[in-house]
Amino acid sequence: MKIFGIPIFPEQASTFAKDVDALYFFIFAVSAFFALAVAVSVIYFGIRYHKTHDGEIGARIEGNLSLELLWSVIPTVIAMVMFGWGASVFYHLRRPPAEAMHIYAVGKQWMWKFQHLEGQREINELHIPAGQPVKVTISSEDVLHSLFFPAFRTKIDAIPGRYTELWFEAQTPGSYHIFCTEYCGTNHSGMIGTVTVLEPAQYQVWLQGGGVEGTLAQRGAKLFNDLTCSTCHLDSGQGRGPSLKNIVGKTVELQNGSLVMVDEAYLRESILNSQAKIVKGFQPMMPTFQGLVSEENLVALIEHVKSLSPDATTAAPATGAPSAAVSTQKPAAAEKK
Amino acid sequence: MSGHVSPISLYITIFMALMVLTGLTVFAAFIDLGQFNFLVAMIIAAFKAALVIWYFMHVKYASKLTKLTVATGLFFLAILLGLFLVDYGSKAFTQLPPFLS
Amino acid sequence: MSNAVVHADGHGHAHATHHSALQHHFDTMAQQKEAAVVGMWVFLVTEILFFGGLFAAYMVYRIWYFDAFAEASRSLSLFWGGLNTAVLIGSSLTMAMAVRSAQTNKRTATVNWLVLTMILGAVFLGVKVIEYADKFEHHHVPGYNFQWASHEAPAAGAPSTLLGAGEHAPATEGAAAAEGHRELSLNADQLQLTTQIYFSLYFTMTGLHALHMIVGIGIMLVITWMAWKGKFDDQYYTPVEMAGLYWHFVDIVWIFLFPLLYLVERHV
Amino acid sequence: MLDKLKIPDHHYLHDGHSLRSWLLTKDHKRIAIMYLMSISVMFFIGGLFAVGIRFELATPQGDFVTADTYNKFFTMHGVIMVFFFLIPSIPAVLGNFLIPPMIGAKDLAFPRINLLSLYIYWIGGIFTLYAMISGGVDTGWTFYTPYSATGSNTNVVPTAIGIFIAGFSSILTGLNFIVTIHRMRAPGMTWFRLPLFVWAHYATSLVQVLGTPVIAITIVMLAVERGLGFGIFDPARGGDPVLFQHLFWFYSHPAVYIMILPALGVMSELISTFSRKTVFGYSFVAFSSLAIAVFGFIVWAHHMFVAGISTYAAMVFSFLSFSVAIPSAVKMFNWTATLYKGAISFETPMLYAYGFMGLFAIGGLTGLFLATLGLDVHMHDTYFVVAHFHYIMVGGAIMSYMGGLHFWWPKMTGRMYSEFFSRVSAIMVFVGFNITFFPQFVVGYLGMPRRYHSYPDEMQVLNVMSSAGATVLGLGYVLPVIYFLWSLKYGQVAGPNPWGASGLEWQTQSPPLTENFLKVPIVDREPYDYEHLVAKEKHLV
Ligand code: HEA
Ligand code: HEA
Ligand code: HEC
Ligand code: CUA
Ligand SMILES: [Cu+2]
Repeated sequence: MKIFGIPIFPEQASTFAKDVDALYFFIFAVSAFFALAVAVSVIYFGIRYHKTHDGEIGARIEGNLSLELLWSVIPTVIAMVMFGWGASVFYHLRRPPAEAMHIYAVGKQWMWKFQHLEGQREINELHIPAGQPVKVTISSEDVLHSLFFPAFRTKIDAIPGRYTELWFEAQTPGSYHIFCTEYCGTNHSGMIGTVTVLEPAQYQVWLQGGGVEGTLAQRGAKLFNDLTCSTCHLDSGQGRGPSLKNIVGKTVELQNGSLVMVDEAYLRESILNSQAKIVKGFQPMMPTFQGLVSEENLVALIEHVKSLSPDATTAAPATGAPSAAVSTQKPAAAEKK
Repeated sequence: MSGHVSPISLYITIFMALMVLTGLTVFAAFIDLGQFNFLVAMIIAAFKAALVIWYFMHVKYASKLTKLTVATGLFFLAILLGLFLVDYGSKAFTQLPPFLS
Repeated sequence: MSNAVVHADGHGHAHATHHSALQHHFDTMAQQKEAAVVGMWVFLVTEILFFGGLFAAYMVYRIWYFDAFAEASRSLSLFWGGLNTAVLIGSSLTMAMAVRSAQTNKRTATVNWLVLTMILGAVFLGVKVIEYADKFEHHHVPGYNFQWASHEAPAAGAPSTLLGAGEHAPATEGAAAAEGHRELSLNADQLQLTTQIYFSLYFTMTGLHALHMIVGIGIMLVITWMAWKGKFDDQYYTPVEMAGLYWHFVDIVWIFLFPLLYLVERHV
Repeated sequence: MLDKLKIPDHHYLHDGHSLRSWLLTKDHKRIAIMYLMSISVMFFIGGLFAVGIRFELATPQGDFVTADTYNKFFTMHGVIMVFFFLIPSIPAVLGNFLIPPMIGAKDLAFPRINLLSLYIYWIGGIFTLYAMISGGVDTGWTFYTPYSATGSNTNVVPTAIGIFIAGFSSILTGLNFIVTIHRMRAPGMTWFRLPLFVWAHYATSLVQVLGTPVIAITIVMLAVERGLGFGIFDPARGGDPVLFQHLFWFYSHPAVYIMILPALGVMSELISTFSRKTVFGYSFVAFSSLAIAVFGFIVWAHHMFVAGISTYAAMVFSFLSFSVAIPSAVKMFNWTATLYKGAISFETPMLYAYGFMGLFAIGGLTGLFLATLGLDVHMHDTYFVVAHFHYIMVGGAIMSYMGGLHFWWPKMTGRMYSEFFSRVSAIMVFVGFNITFFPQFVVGYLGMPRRYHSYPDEMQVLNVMSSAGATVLGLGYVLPVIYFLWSLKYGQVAGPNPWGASGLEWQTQSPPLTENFLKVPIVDREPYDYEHLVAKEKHLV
């Protein structure tokens, strides 16, 4: 929305935008009501009861219990409505639908790197189709960053050593800002970009274009060879390591008897800190790849492993697992869905 | 006005109790109580601390205000630790110690 | 412009005999002492929350990296730790006795008990020096060429290379298993990382505790000197009592640090 | 009657004239004056950084200073304004000066500790200023890890140590107030006869004493991590950078109530005095201060909704965040009700009080936007947040501080300032303030992130407005310096009670004696008793 050509309200380009803005206007209205109520009474009293002669004093009014109760209870009720509404919008913002298209983002001083499953890689630019839920899984290579899409009304911090995620469903084709909103050093304000929402058909065209070196999973497959993973992980299951076929979405039994659900966080941990959880029946002989695979290559590897389980519906990564997180007991039960 | 003077015997008793409890806490650490090891250790430590506060630090004989001050400190410590657990206890990757969950 | 709210009163400077230690803005010694006690306790409350921040960090990481904490804690010497606990509790007793002597007008006894308390404090610090030196020797000081090698395990600090990895990894009868340890879910590399967190907390916690002891001994030097000069009597011994409260508090911190740091998991 | 007034011969300012008599004083009033001078200097240093910020943001390109310099500007602006200006402002100046006379005491409980806290403040301040001159810091006032631990190569540790030191000053002030309020009240001065200013300071002191140690230990952990290479928050060793945020906000959220509670206390005095009426619902206003102080400790993670805390924790903290709004609302409504059937007049302090009512309402209500989960996701770390806290801290706290300063200035110095210029400055500040910060709400919702050295072109108009407003605002703050200094010599003699106020501090001469009162007062009536005051006045004439 613009006044005299000056934008004063951000575009509504996602499904959330309407939800968030509705909430905004509700709180705005409540606030305006209370602010005006206070301002008007204060000004009115100031005029009406203006002191007229020296030595005049106000009426002796000590207080009034029912009034006090009234103006404690009413704000409490209103505040609870705000909380409830806000919480439900938030819950929605945090729950990506299962069918969401998946994109990886890595923050790094001072750029955003995006990777599509189909293999496209973009820096400070992101192309997505309209009308399709998109889930972005985010990590950071150095310090904190925060991925912010103002037109979609959503953001989340990028935290080194962990995955966080956000999702949205863009609706209106066009180009919108991407900002980094967590202060990250010198060029924090330069860590910006553009997200381009395309009609689904255009998006398909965009996907075809450009010299892409295979899909993300294909790149991962190559890495799988280059990093010698393939020497141990044979599909037959006869190698030194377990077969990685069809493991995603299943539970694996560990040496100490506990069960673990195979999701992205688990795969990440298995690669970076292989011996955090030892699969039953195997030796803790897999080397640690911490420091040897970059965040980008890591997501490629994970994508490759996931592609080995074609019919798995990917479990959401457990938010915020530190890379060396250790859990000895129950499987890392994802937040209760 | 010189405040309460505790008998020497009381101090000696408290001292002995503290030593015994120290022994107990070491002993308890060597038997496998599963998750309860931690709980036991903390209960013993809290008990020792209470003895020191109550007798050595004369809170037993101190004004209500002093008692209230001590309680306030502990209350806010509990807020600090407790609300930390609200986040860390509910993160997907964190297991609460079973005796808490 | 006199005012009805302000009346003349028989309060305040009406008393003929003032104790020499009564400050001008207090009315009575009782008021002055109570102010000091409450003030000291408020200060100790700040200390509770000061260490509370550390305990919160400790709590988080202990839950996350319990195994690393258990392993690292086993490397501490129970003997020295236990001895120090006893020493510190003993010093609390002598401190309580010092206050009691001051309360009962026993000048020499006060001085003696205070000196004894300081000696015990110094013993504690001496033991801490031994323990710290041991950590330096074993490369257990985080940030300063930290190396976590648990017993016979291969030089875990060396990052396992891709090629050599297979050879490195110990077979089933790992060192730990042979000693009858509970199955660890961490390998050497992870221990290398996460025990560092333990030792970072260890040094911060014990270091700050030791700093408090040093300050305490400093305070006590002054108090002892004052006691020696005969500044205290059964009407006025507040400084001794304040020093006592402080010292007991430092003792309490250790009462918690001892099980948290030394006794994470000993039963294996 | 006015021409008969003259400055009394004996008062605290005349109790020794040497520098030594000031530097070694144990008089709470002299210490307050020295605090006043120190924090004013700090305010103008912090303000100059703000000028730098606004100058840079007048154009979108980021062409006035380099990005690094800009980052240092807002960091040092935030650090100085928060830790060296606003936290000590009302408590250490007005609280220090007024609490003893308000409760009928000769001094605070621990005068030497009071002086010590001033020295500690100076040491901390010098430390921080030194760190700034010798290179500055660029982490933001929040010092988030891992950037502060490993990313930044500026003077992080010295600055943090400066804050650490200043923290002890704050703790000691709070400790002193608590004990004083408990133990030093004059005969008859029961808890429910205390001025609400004192209640507010009591609540503030609780926060200072309970919160500040946690920031101290957090700084220690940051320092050992950065300085000695310990790993506590280091993600490379499995540490949790978010843990730092928890610890930081455990203090820094309650700290915002260190800044606002004393301001709320000043407000109660101003509203009552200038409507010549007792505060409506005294006990509710008194207890709401305590409630704000306590609830303030359970809401901190509302700064971390998108920082990677669990969804469940976010909900709990959002819910709890609304709990502070209720006692704040109670206060606002009670002040409004106080005005009803009052005898209201608009001297300068009351102008500030009116300004406060509007600006604090907006600042507080926008806090509700931020506490609402679904909205904070969009608004977090945008200029909406910047506008929110400036509305509270500048529009609320500083307005109230200025109001209080104008109110008690005649008590502190014995003289009046220029009524005309003080009104002009009050209006300039109010107008300038709104021009500066209202556009920031808009540009914030538009999506402009904070701590940005350059920004998209389409946001320029709103930013220019903001920069222009800051100029008016800045001049509005310079004016009082001039007329206050002028008043010291040429101001009209004020007399003991120029406003006809009811507090005990007005029942003694201005400036007061070193011991505050000739005789220890005995209190035999409720606070804010204007009937009595008038009756007495009539009796005298
Ligand atoms: C003096 C300082 C001060 C004060 C008093 C407050 C008061 C409040 N603040 Fe604010 N805040 C800051 C200073 C302050 N804040 C700062 C500095 C930051 C940014 C830090 C940084 O990241 O650098 C911040 C950030 C901040 C955030 C984080 C935003 C983000 O980074 O994403 C949130 C979120 O909940 C918040 C909420 C609140 C709330 C609910 C209050 C409440 O206490 C407000 C209560 C007041 C009212 C509600 C108004 C009066 C009531 C009425 C007029 C009646 C009507 C009321 C109802 C209907 C309920 N604040
Ligand atoms: C008490 C606290 C306080 C106070 C009083 C102020 C006062 C002001 N602040 Fe500040 N501000 C903060 C606390 C405060 N601020 C904090 C905590 C941050 C966050 C920092 C961070 O992100 O880490 C912040 C951040 C902040 C930003 C965001 C920077 C960014 O995110 O990139 C901006 C931008 O406009 C700003 C502006 C101002 C202005 C214009 C004033 C004005 O009110 C200042 C008015 C004063 C003067 C102007 C000085 C006096 C006048 C002169 C010396 C005369 C000469 C001047 C002229 C003629 C113009 N502040
Ligand atoms: C030296 C042999 C070896 C190499 C090289 C190796 N692994 Fe492994 N891997 C193992 C063994 C043995 C296990 C089972 C024990 C365990 O869980 O640590 C394993 C387990 C895993 C698991 C968990 C499987 C499950 O069923 O839960 C994953 C995922 C994995 N490896 C991926 C990789 C990837 C990706 C690479 C290459 C970057 C790789 N591995 C390289 C030996 C190896
Ligand atoms: Cu990346 Cu800011
Ligand atoms: Cu807050």
